[in-house]
Amino acid sequence: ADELATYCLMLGDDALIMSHRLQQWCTRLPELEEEVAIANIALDLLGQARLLLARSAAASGAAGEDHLAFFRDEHEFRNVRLAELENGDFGELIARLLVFATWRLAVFSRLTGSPDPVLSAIAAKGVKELRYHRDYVAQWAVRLGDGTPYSRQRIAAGLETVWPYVDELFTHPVDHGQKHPSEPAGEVIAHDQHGGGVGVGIDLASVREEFDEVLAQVFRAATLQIPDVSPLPGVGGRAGRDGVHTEAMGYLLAEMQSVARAHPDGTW
Amino acid sequence: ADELATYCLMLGDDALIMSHRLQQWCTRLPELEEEVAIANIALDLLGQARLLLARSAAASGAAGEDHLAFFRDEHEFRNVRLAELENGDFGELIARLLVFATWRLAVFSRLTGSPDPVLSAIAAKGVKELRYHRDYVAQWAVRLGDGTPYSRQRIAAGLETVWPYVDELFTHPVDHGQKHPSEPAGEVIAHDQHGGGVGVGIDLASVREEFDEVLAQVFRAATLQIPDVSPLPGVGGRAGRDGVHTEAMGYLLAEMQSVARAHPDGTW
Amino acid sequence: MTPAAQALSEPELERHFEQVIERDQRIEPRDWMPDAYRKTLVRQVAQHAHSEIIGMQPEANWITRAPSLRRKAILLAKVQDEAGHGLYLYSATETLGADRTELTEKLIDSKQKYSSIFNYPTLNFADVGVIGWLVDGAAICNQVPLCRSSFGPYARGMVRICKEESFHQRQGFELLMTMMRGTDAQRRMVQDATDRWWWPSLMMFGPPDHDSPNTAQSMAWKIKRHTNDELRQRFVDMTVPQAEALGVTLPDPEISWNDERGHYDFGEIDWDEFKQVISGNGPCNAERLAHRRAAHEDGAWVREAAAAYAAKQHT
Amino acid sequence: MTPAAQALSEPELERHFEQVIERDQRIEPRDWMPDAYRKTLVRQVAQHAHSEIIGMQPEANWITRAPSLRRKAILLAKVQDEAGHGLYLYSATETLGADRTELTEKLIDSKQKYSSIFNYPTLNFADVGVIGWLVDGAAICNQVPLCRSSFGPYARGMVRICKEESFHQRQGFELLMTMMRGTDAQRRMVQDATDRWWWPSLMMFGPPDHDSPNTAQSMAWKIKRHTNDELRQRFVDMTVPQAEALGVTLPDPEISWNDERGHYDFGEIDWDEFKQVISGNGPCNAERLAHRRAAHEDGAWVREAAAAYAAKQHT
Repeated sequence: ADELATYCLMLGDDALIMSHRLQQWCTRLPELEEEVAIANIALDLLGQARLLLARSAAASGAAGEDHLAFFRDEHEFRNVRLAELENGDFGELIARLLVFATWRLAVFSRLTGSPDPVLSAIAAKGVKELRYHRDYVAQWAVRLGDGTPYSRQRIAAGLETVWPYVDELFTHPVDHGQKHPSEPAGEVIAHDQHGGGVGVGIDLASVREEFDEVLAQVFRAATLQIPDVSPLPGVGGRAGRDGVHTEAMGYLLAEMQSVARAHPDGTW
Repeated sequence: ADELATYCLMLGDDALIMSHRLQQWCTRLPELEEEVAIANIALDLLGQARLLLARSAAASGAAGEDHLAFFRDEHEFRNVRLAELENGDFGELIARLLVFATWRLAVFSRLTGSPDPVLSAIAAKGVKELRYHRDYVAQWAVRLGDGTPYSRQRIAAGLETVWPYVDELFTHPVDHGQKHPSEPAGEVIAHDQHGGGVGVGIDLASVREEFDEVLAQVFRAATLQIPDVSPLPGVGGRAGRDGVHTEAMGYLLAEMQSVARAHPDGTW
Repeated sequence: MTPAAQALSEPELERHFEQVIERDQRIEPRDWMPDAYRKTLVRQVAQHAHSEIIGMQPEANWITRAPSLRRKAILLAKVQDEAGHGLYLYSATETLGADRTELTEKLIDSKQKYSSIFNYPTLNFADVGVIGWLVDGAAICNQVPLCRSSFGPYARGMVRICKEESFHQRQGFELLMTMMRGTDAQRRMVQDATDRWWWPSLMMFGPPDHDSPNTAQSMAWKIKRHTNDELRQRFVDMTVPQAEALGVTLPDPEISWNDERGHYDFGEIDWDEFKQVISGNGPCNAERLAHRRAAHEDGAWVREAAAAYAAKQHT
Repeated sequence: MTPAAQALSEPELERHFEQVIERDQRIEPRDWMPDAYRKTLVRQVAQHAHSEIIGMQPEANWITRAPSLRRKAILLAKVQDEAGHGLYLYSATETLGADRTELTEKLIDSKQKYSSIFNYPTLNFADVGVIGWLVDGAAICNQVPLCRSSFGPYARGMVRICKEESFHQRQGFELLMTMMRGTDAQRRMVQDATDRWWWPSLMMFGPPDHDSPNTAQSMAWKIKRHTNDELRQRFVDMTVPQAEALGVTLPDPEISWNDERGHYDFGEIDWDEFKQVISGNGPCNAERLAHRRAAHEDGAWVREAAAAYAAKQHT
């Protein structure tokens, strides 16, 4: 149950925080079609976040989705740092969302086979949404990469900004069920390092190959290169999955939680 | 006591919120000399805010300065909207601070004669600080106005941004001791519309003339014009002094109050 | 213009147009129509489209801070709907020969207007509910009759839009109901928001009839079906009981039922404020336009890239 | 170069320089000095200046969110002091013929370094206290001996800077003491911050002596007075009892008093991490430089305006 709670929290927080960054794009996009599409992606991710946080709360006995979203402190959030980065321009948006949706679709596709029926159902619903997200951003990546010299420069700069955060997508929390790199990959985790129960998630490292292949295809169509930048280290080996975030996260949470915390007894 | 509390709250909130905007400039200024000077002005205003909020709390029986700063909601803040505007570029910074310091120096000069000995002492200390602030920004206004064509454009744009907020500086809260325009100006208010006690502040409208004269001098030296823009109305006649702010204020407070509110029982 | 239409003389065309209007039938884009009708309609529909787009701003202001995930989703979906309405309405103008980009430029150059209501700030989360209740409520009063607009695409658009607006209005009211059952601070928020939005909502219906010179022609063309004051009265009559049900006080001591008229009386609107706001001097006019302008300008390179890419695909 | 100096031959000048060093007297800017000494010194002082300026960022990150007005004022004053130190140190480099603008450009082009410690993020308000306690503590260990640097302006600057750093260190410790007396959540914050900053603080003293090739020459010139490992040990010996007084656990199970050595033993530092961070791959290197670069570039027009205005005044 502990493993399930943490697993759902990770994936739920990714969606919640990424959705927040997309929400901040509302009313700022280049075209109305993009307003509709980005709001739609933000809504889908918010919906995934709600289901996953609720599942996590049920598994851990915590209060519900709103308690998790609005009354946890920064170090309790388990999202990858990619999700929390401050927004840049439209090139950065597309670059980040391309990475995020490609990775998440690969993860969700496999999670449809999770032994936890709730998680598996959430994944099945999410796959349809994420496939649309990925295709939408891949099309934009191609348009920008193969559009004008300036747009090419912007999408390349965006990729350079987000690429240091890519490796973290394939890691687990240091303290929770991290798999040793030498173990066979790609299967639903069938062990729990805490010794209780059957594994519910997949080893995130197992989707790296699929991720690389899909992106290679998109990059080819977009005439773009994988950026030559180093992965961003954590602090003492700990990063987003361990609750060690970037300096952007505190400001994000201060904004997101401000009304809920000003009225802790409020009903909405 | 009610009048004194409100009066000190107004002037204290102005300083607190303006200081916050200056704090956000830290590490972002064009030269180290400006880092030192702007931090210094932010510190002076923060010091004024602390004294004034403490005086307000003492007069109203409220908890102290930190309670007022961190646990009031937006509609309880009495600062003018000029103070809370989102930061722009260095031209906007200088324009805003020029208006703010010139106005506040004029107000504080007269408040040295307040019958409240604490307020009068706060004013006497503040006058020295504000004179430095005003002279510092006036020099920059002249450098920018009479510097390069671009800097002239930036300071002019900054003035255009802040000018709609100028009229509000000379008003009182709608519900508290507002003076009718036809009454003689310039004296320490010797009446309290609530009927209790002797007035402690000055009629803010009374410093308009001095404000206009000082700025006319600076504008002449800077070869700049007073912007031709309309004053920004409030909502139904209510503005910052009445707790009716701009959309920027909520974000400012969410950030400023986030740590204090996450730890309401904390000691710092 | 269809070949059949080309065969007719201008007076014949005009008579045909007037007959269609008279019989409460629809004018369709390819039909002949008087230039003035076309122009008025483009302006009307464009203003409506602009209002949807500018109207996203005050509400989007609270998406990231919504205090529950359910309310966040509702608000985000609502703002998305508004973008959808804008898109739909700009398309309707395009059937009349207008161009979306040109209209957007007219908006950001202050050459075309949008609803005055969006020039007020949203200052607490209850504003989201009050906008749903009062602003969408007023919009519905204005728009339901337009489902019978003589111009087909606009009339059909209004059917869809009104349906969604009613949904938004109910959601807003439901938020306020929930907040009124909450803490004292929440009730205070609702009252505060009501105090700020009530009068501006009444102004949404436009100037009083004696000061609304274009109303007669628009009504004759059936692109407007009731006068401003009629619609305003309808809104007040609908809203006063809702305020009572909610437990908030409308900020107008003169509101009282008039048995003789069969309507609620209400106080005098501050028309000076209205004129200031529609002439650009409301509390948020500059901010709303600057925001829209920045989004449009920041997005220029993206639109250019899309165009360049599309051009490459066709060669 | 003074006329007297000009009269001397190079070997004579060199002997004079060495005698000054040997007698623990000061080299002053106008004195003759070997090129390598000058270059090494410019690099050393510039790195220190850069560290003060970059070091403002992690702390400034919490000014607007400080949870009491007193702490806000203390933090703001501290960050201001760092700007003052930077200014002072850049002036010292200018006495050696360097140029502040050029040095700033070397910084933002990654051609000169700054202390590795500032490439870690500040993640909760206790970080402010821990930076005062550990980072300023380590800086003081490093800098107190430099008050006896052979180069006069730097030595004198160090006296003033060390005084202010000690003040900051005490303030940081006092904040942590206060927080440890507060709520469980506050104590957790202090422990969390300690866990994150402890090892990076030890790295502030630079590579181990066997891997520090320039140390010997710098010590001979008396612009460095102790080896990295000596200073690191001094810091550990000073800090372990402070951690006990505070009630936090240092994240190193190997820390224990060694009676024989008369020092605390401690665990092995992760030198790979250190090398990564100094070669640009720490958690915040890119961010810190991008921030500094943006401030510098955004300010270009302001500096140009000031120069243009000054030029007008002289004509």
